[in-house]
Amino acid sequence: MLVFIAKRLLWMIPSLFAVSFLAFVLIQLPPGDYVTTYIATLAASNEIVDQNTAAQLRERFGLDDPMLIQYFKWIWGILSRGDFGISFEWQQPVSDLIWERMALTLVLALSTLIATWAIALPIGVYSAVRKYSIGDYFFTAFTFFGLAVPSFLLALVLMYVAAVEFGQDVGGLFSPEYENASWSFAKMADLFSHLWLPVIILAVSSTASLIRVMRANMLDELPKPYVTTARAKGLSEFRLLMKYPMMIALNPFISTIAWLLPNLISGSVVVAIVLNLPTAAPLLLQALMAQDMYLAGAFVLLICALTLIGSLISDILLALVDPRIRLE
Amino acid sequence: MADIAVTNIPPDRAAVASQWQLIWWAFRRHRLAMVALVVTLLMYIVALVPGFFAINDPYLQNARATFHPPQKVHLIDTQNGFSFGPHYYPMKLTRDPETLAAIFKEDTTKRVDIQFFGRGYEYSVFGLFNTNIHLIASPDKTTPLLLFGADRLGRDVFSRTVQGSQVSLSIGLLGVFLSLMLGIVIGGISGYYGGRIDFFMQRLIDFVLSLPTIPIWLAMAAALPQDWPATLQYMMITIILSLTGWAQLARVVRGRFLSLRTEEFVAAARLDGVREGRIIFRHMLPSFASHIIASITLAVPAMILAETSLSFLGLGLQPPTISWGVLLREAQNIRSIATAPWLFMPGCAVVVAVMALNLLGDGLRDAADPYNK
Amino acid sequence: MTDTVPIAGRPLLEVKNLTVEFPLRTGVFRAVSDLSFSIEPGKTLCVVGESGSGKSVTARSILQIVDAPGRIAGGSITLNHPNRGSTNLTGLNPRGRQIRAIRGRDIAMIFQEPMSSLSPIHTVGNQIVEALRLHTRMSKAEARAEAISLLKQVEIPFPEKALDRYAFQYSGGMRQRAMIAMALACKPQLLIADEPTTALDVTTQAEILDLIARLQKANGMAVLFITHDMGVVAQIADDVLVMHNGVAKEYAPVEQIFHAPQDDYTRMLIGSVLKLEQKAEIRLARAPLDRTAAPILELRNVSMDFGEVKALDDVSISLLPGETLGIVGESGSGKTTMGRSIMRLIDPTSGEILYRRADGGIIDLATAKGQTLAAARRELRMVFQDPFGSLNPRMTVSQIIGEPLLVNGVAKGRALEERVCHLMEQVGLDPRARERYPHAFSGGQRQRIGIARAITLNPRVVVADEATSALDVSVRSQVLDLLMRLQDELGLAYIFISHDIGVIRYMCDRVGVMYKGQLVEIGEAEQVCRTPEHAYTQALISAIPRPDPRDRDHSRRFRYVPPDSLKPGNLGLGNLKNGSSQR
Amino acid sequence: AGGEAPALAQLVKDGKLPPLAERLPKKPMVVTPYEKVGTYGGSLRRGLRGSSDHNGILRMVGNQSLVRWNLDFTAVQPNLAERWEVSEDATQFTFHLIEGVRWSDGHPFTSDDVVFAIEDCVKNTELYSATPAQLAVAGKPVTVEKIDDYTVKFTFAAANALYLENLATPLGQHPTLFPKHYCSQFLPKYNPNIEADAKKAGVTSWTELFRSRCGDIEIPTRWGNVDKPTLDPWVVKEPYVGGATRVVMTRNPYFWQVDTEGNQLPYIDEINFGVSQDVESLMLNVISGKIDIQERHISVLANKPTLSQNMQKGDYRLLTLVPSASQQCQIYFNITHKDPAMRKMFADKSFRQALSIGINRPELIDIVYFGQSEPYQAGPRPTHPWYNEKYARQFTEYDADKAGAMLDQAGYKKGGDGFRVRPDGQKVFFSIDVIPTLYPDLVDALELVKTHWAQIGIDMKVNTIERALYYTRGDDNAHDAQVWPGPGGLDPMLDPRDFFAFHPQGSRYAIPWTLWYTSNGARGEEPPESQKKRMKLFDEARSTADLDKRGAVMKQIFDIAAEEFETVGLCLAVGGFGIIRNNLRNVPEKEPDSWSWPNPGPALPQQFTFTS
Ligand SMILES: Nc1ncnc2c1ncn2[C@@H]1O[C@H](COP(=O)(O)OP(=O)(O)OP(=O)(O)O)[C@@H](O)[C@H]1O
Ligand SMILES: Nc1ncnc2c1ncn2[C@@H]1O[C@H](COP(=O)(O)OP(=O)(O)OP(=O)(O)O)[C@@H](O)[C@H]1O
Ligand SMILES: [Mg+2]
Ligand SMILES: [Mg+2]
Repeated sequence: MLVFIAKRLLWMIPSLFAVSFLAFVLIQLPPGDYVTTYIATLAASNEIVDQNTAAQLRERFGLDDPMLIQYFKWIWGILSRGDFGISFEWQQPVSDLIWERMALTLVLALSTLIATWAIALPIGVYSAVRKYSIGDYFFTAFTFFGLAVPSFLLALVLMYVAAVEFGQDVGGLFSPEYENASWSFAKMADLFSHLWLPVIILAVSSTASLIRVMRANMLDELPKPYVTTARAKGLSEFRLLMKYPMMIALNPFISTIAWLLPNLISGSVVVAIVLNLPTAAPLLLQALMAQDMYLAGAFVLLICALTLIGSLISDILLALVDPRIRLE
Repeated sequence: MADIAVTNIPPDRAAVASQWQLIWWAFRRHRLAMVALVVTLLMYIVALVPGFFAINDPYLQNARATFHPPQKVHLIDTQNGFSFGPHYYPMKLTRDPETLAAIFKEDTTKRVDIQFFGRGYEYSVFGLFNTNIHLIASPDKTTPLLLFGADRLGRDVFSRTVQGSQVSLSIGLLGVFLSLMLGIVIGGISGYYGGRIDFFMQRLIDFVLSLPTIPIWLAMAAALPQDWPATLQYMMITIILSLTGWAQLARVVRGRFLSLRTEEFVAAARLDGVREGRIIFRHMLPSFASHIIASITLAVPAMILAETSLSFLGLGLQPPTISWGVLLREAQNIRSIATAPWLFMPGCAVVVAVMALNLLGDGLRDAADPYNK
Repeated sequence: MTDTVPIAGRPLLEVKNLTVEFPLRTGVFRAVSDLSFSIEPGKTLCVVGESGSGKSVTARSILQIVDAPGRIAGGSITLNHPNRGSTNLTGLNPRGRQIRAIRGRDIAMIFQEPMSSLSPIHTVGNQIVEALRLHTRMSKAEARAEAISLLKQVEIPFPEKALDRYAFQYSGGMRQRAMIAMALACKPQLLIADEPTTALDVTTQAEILDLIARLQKANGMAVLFITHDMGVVAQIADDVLVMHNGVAKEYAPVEQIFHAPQDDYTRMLIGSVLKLEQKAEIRLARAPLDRTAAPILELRNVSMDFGEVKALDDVSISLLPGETLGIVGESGSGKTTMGRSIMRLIDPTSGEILYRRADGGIIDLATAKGQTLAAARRELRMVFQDPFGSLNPRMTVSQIIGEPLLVNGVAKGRALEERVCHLMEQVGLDPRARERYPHAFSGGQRQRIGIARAITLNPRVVVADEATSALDVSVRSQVLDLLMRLQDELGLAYIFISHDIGVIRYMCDRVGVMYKGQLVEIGEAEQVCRTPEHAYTQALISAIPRPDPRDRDHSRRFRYVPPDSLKPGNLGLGNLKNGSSQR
Repeated sequence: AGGEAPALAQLVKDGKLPPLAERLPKKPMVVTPYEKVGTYGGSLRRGLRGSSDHNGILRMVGNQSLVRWNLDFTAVQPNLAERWEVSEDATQFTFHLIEGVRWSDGHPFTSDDVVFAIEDCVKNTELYSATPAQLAVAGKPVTVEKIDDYTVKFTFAAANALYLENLATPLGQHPTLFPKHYCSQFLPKYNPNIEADAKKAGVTSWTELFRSRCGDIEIPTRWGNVDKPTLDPWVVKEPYVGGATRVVMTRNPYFWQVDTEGNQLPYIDEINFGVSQDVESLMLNVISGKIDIQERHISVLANKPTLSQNMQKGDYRLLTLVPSASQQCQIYFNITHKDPAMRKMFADKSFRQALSIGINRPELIDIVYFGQSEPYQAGPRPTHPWYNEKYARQFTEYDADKAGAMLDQAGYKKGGDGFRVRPDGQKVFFSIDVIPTLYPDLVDALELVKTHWAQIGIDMKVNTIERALYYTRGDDNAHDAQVWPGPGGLDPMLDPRDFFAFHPQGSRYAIPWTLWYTSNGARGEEPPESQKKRMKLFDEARSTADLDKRGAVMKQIFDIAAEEFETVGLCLAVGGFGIIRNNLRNVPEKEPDSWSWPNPGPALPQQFTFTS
C-alpha cells in the first residue's frame, strides 16, 4: 500500500509537467492573446485603448516571446521561487488571487457536496427499494425537473422572486456590512444565511443525477444472494441496505472522487457568475477567456494536482471498500 | 442417452424466446416506458420534419408581434354568432411611447379559423423537395397563430421550439454517444486488464480530466472553417470535445470492472474462449448496464442544456441557429422572467424530452434486468 | 433459552398445505404444491428429493425470503415458540419487524450456495459478529471472541486469522462452514440447513454433524436438513420428507424410508444409492487403460502460495488420456487451486503444468500466453465449484451454454439452438427453460448447466470441481454415466474433484488424496478406497456415513492429526479424537 | 465661509485634520450645482461588471484632468488648470494650475508633479516603451517644462491642435496622474534600491511595482492601491483587486472644488461599487432599487421596457443617453480582402450600393430598435454642425428591384437556385462577423438584413463569433465583413475610423491601409489616392486650431467619403438610457454617451446629492 502511494506520488511530477505544459499550450491556442481580449472588453463599453499602449502591453507581458520560452520562464519561476507569476489583468501575484478565493470556494463547494450526497444517496436508495411507489414517482418527478432546468435559470428566477417580490438581498455570500469585516461569529452567521440559496441551486441538478445513478446501481445489487443472506439474519432493512448493497453500489461514486476535488474549483461557473459568488470558478473562467495565462495556468496546475490527488484517494478508497480490487 | 432424456417435450422445443424478445416483452409491459417510447418517437418525427409541425416561419421577424403573449385558442365562438371549431382572435398591438412596452389586446371582432393540413411558409423535407403544407396553419398571414407567443423580434416561439428540436435532439447526442463509446472501451480495457495497463490508462485519464475545455472550445471555434454552417461547426466541436469527455465515464466503468473481473463468470467466459472485447462488452458490461443507461439518460439533458451555458459564455451554438439551448439562453434574462415568461416554453420541451428519455431508460433497465418481475 | 420443553402437543414448526408459485412468461409454475410437514424441537427432519423438486423454495418460504417473482400462494407456516407463542409466518410482512425478530434468532438458515451467499466485500468475521450482535447483547470484543470460537467449532484452521479474511479467500468448504457458523451463532430454535455439507469432506462433515447434534441436544434445536446424501440422512434424521416435482412423495420416520419405502420414487432413490456403492457398469465393460501412453497432462512440482497460505505445495501428478483421476481431500486442501492452476485462472508460484496437444506438441500451461493458451483452453474445460457465480446472471441459459459454441465458430443460429437443447437434455434439464436466467434455477439445475457448458466443445480434458455435489443420487448417477459415455466416445480425460467417495469409486480409475496442499497419496481407486495407505486417507474412509439408519455407530470413525501438530502448544488445533469420545 | 462634511468637521475638531481653509486652494474652483446646493451625506451605489471594469470607476470619479468637457460636450473648460495659452502654431501649451490644490494626502499639487508625470514617468522608456499617442506628435514625445510652481509648458514637435480636446478625454489624464512625492519612490531615478523593493513586494521588476502602486489611466491597479494620493473627489477605501466583490471610495478631504456657497465638494460621502459577475444580476439590483445611478452595462434598448415597468418598484427615474456614435450598425465589407475575387467584389462600389438599397431599413428599425431610429449611413449626427446630408442618407431608400438591376449590371447574375453568381462562376457568398455577447441587437439586425438580401439573390452568413476571434480575424485581415457601431457622431475628430482608413482595429473595411497610415508607409498596403488624400486632410485638420477652418477641412473628407461609399450603415445610433434613483439629485437627465465624454464624469458626480 505504502509503496503504491509512493509510486503514485512520484508519478505526479511528470504528470504535472505534462499537464501544465499542455494547459499552457491550450490556453494560448485560441486566437488572440490577453491584450486582444483586453481591448475587446474595453471596446464593449466603447472605450479605446491607446494603440501604443496595446503594443507595449504585449511586450511587457512577454506575449511576443515564443511559447516555449514563456512556459519555461513560468515553470522556472514556480520551481525556483514558488512564484506563479503575475496576473496580467490584476497585476497581482497569482497565488494571492487564488488563495483569496479558495476559502469561500471550499465552504460553498463542500456544503453543496454534503447537501447533495446527504439528500441524494438516501433518496436514491429509497427509490430503488420502493421502486414504483408513490414516493419513487415523486422523487422521479423532482429529478426530472432538476435535470431539465438549467441551474442558472433557476438561479435567475429565484433571485428575481427573492429580490423583486420579497425585497430580499440576494447574490453574493455576505451582507454589505460584513463584506470586508474580519471573521467573527456574526459574519459566519451571515455567511450561512446567504449560503442556502446558492447551495440549493448548485445542488439541484447534481442531486437529481445522483439520485438516478444511485437508484440504478442499487437496483442491480438488491437481488444478489448475499443480500438475502443478510436479510435472513434478521437485519433491519435500513442497516441491511446501508451495509451491503449500498457499499457495492457506491463503487461508481468512489470513482467520481477523482474529479470531485477539481470540480470544487471549476464546477458550476455559470451559476457562480449569475449569483455573483466570490468563488474561484468565475475567476478561472475569466482568466481562461481573457487568456490571462499565468493565472489560468496556475489554476489548471492546481486543478491537475487535485485531480491526481483525488484519483489517488479514490483508488485507495476503491480498494478499501471492495477488497477484490487490489492495488498494483 | 435415452435414460435421462426428458420426455414429453413438445415437438417445437426450440420455440423459446431470445433474450431480445424477452427484453422487448418485459419492456412492453412497462406502461410508462411505452408512453415514453411513443413520446420519444414523436419528438424524433418532429425533429425530422420540423417544418411540417411548425406553424410560422421560425426565422420570420414580425414588428407587430414583439413579445406577443401566447394566443388563446377557442373552440366555441359566441362573439360572432354561435359557431364551433378551433379558432383564435388576432391581438392588437399598442406600444407605450414612454416605456416602449408592448400592450396586446384580443380583437374579438375578427376571428381566424385554424386549419389542419393547411398551407403556410415553404420548407424543405430532408432537402429533397419543398412543400408548404403544415399540420396546423392559419389562413391569415398578417396575424399569425402564436401558440407559445412570440419573442423580442416577434418570432413564433412554438415554431422555433419545434425547429430547435432538430439540433437539440441530434448533435448533442452524437457527442454523448461518442464519449460513451470511448468511455466504455477505454474504461473497460483499463478495468479488465488491471495492473500495468490500468496504471497507464489511469494516468492518461487523470491527464484528460485536468485539461481545461474552454480554451479548446475557443481554439476550435477559430480553427474550423468559417463558411461551415454553425451546426456543422458545433457538431465538430462536440465530437472533438467528446474526445476529452469520455474520461469520467471511463473511470467509473474501470472502477466497476476492477471488481467485476474477479467474478467467476468472467473466468468462465475466458475459459469459453471468448475474446477480450466480447468479454468486456457482452459479459461484463451488462452487469453495469443500469449505471450506463442512467448515465446516458442523464447525459442527454446535460448536453442539451450545456448549449445554454456555452452560449452564455459566447461559445457553442449561437443565434441565429435555433436549438432549445439557444432559445433558453435567449430567454434567460430578467426581462423575460418579468414580462415574457412564455419564452421559457422551450424549457418545457426540454422537460418533456428529459422525462421521456429517462422513463425510456428506466424501462430498458427494468426490461434487461433478469431479476425483474 | 433454558426452557426447552415443547408446548404440549404442538410441534415447533408446522407447515400446512404450502403452495409456492412462480409466475413465468409461459404460465404459472408451481414449485411447491400442497406440502405439509412439521418438526418437533430437538428433532431432525431431512428433506430429500430430486434436484429442482422445491426443497430450497420450501426452506426459503419459511423465512419469507422466496426470490421474486415467487410467492406463497397458499397454506400456512406456523412457528410455535416455547416462550413467544405461535406465529403464522405467512401472514407477516416480509420486511416487517416481527419476521426480522424471528429471522436469525428463532430460525436460522444455511443457504445452499455458500459461495455466493456471503458478502464479497466484508470479512467473514464481520458477518458473523454482525449476526451475533444483532440478536444478543454482546460487546464487540465478546462477539469477536465468540465468532472465533464458532469458527473453531466448524473446524476452520487458524480462526483468529481466518476471521479477518474475505469470503473469496476461503475455499468452497470453508465458506460453507462460515455460513454454518453464522447460522449457529445465535443458537436458533430451528435451523434450516440447505445442503450444508456439499462442499465438505467426510471428516469435516462428520464434525459438523456432530456439532449440530450437540446443539440439538443442548438447546432442543430442531433441524430441517436438506441433503442428497442418503448416508447423512441415515445418520441423523428422525423423519424424512421425500419430495418430487414440488409434492411430498413420502413423509415418514427414517426407519421406514430406508427399510420399508412406500413410494416408487423413494425406492428408486434408495436404489440409486446402492448403485453408487460400486464401480460403474460402463467402466466394468471397458478395456483396461493403457498405462504406457504418454500422459495428456502432467503437473510437475506445482506450488501456489496465497500470501502465507500454501494452497499447493509441490504437487506432481499426471493424467493419462481417457483416464478419470479423482481428487479427494480435506476441505481447503488446495483441490480447487489445483484445478484453477491447470486452467491458468491463477498463475502458480512455481512448477510446470505440461499439456500434450493432439498433435503431440507439449505446452507448459503455467507459462503459456496468448494464442497458445487460448488454443489449449479450447481443449481443456472446467466445471466450477460455484455454480451460481460461474453463470453470468445477465445471460439466459441458452446463451450461457451456447457461448463457447458461438465464439469458437462451431455453430450458430438454429443449429446452435439445437445443440443447446440437446446438451440440456443430456444433463436432464428441460430445454424449454433455456430462456430463463440462471437465478431462476435450483442449485442442482445450475450445477448441471455448468456441466453442460463444460462438455460443449468436445474437450480433451475436463476438470470437474465438485460437479455433482448438489445432485440427488439418481440424477447424479445419470450425469456420471453421461460423463463416462462421453469418455468412451471422445477419449476424454477427467480430473474429478469430489468429496463423495462413492462417486470416486463409481467413476474414477485412480485417485489422489490431498491434505494441506500436498498430494499425500495416489493410487488405483479401488485400492485407495479399500486399503488406504496414508493415515489421512484412512481417517477419510472411516468417516463415510453409512446409508443405513440402523448403523449409526460412530466408533469406527477417527480423525487424522498430522504429526507436527502433536507438538506441545499446538494441541489445541487437533488431537486424535474418536468420534464417539465427544459424546 | 463654506461648509464641510460633518465627518470631516469632526476630524478637524479632533485635530486629526487641518481646518477646511488650509485644505482648500486659495481660490477653489467653484462648481455650479446642476439643480441646487446639496446636502452632505449618503453612499451612492453603482455597479461594476466582473473584471476589467476599471473604467466604470474611472468614469465616475477619475477624470480630474487639467481641463474638462462642458456638460454639452461642445467645449473644453478649465479644471485643474484655471487657464492656458496656446501658441499660434498649436505646438506650445502653457497651463496655469490652480494654486493651493492638494493631493488627497494633503501634499500640495504643483507643476513639479506635472513635469514628473510626463518627463519622469510617461517618457521613461522602460515604463512606456512607446509614448502614448496623445503625447507624441510626428513621432516625437512632448516636452514639459516647469515655468514656475503653478505654470507648466508643453511643447510638441509639430502642431497638435486637438490637444486640449484630447486632454479632456480620459486618455488625457497623464499629466495629473502621478503624485511626485509618492510615485517617485518607485522610480530608479529617485530610489536606487528600487529593485530590492520590488523583490520584497513579490514582483519581478520595478516597472511592475510602479504599475501596481501608481497604476495607469486604464488599468485595474489604478484603483487597487489605497495609499496612492489622487486629485479625485473620492479616494479608494476598499480597492479593486482580483476577486473583490465591491469597491468603496470615500470622500477626499482635500478635494479642491466648492459649490456656489463655498461648501467643499463632494456632497456624497462614499461611492459603493458592487461587482456583479453578470449583467442580469446587475439588472436585478437596479429593479429592486439597490442601485442609485447606473447606465453602464444596462443601457441597451431591449432593457427599457423592463426597467420602465419597474420604475415605481425600484423608485428611480430614467436617464436619457444622447448617443455620440453615428451609426448603430456599420457593415464593413473587406475591400482589401485576401482573396482577389472577393476583393474585387467588395471593392465594386455599385455592388455595395446595391446591397445598401437592398436593405429594408424601416422594417429593421421597427423590429429591432422599437422604431427609435432612422435610416443612416455615416458621418456626424444630424445635430452636429458638420452634418453631411449626402454622406448620411445616400442609398438608404429601400428598393429591391433597383438593387437587383444594379447587381445584374455589375455582372452578378442570378443562378439557378435564385442566388447570384460572380463573374468567375462562383456563388456570391460571404459571412459577416458579429459578437453576440457584446451586441445581440446587431445579430438580430443582421438576421433581417440576411432575409432582405436573400430577396435580391445575395447569400450571406451571420457569423456569430467570440470576441477575441473577431479581433484576430480583423487583425489578420481574414474577414469577409464585420459589423460594429460606427463612432464619430458627435466627436468626429476623435474617432474618424469610418471616414477613412484610420484605425487599425476599427476601420475594418481596409485594415492594411490603416497599417500603412499608422506606420507612415512602413507596413500594410498602399491605399488608393482618395484615401491618401483624406489622410492628408485629416492630418491637416488635426493641426488646425481654428474650429471653422478645421470644419472646412473635415467637410472635404466627408465629401470624399460619401463619394467612395466604403461602408454600409443601417441606422442612426440609438440612444441608450440609464436609471437614477429618485432621491438622487443634481444629475442631468440627459447626457452624452461617449468614451471621450466619459459619462457620467463630466456631469460632475461630486455635486450629486441625496435628498432625504
Ligand atoms: N425465480 C425462479 N423463477 C422460476 N422458477 C424458479 C425460480 N426459482 C426456482 N425456480 C424453480 O423452482 C423449482 C424448485 O427449486 P428449488 O431451488 O426449490 O429446488 P431444490 O429442490 O432445492 O433443488 P436442488 O436440489 O437442485 O437445490 C426448480 O424447478 C426451479 O427451476
Ligand atoms: N484468492 C485467495 N486468496 C487467499 N487464499 C486463498 C485464495 N483462494 C484460496 N485460498 C486458500 O487456499 C487454500 C486452498 O483453497 P482451495 O479452494 O484450493 O481448497 P479446496 O481444496 O478446493 O477446498 P474445498 O473442498 O473446501 O473447496 C485455502 O486455505 C484457502 O483459504
Ligand atoms: Mg436447492
Ligand atoms: Mg474447492
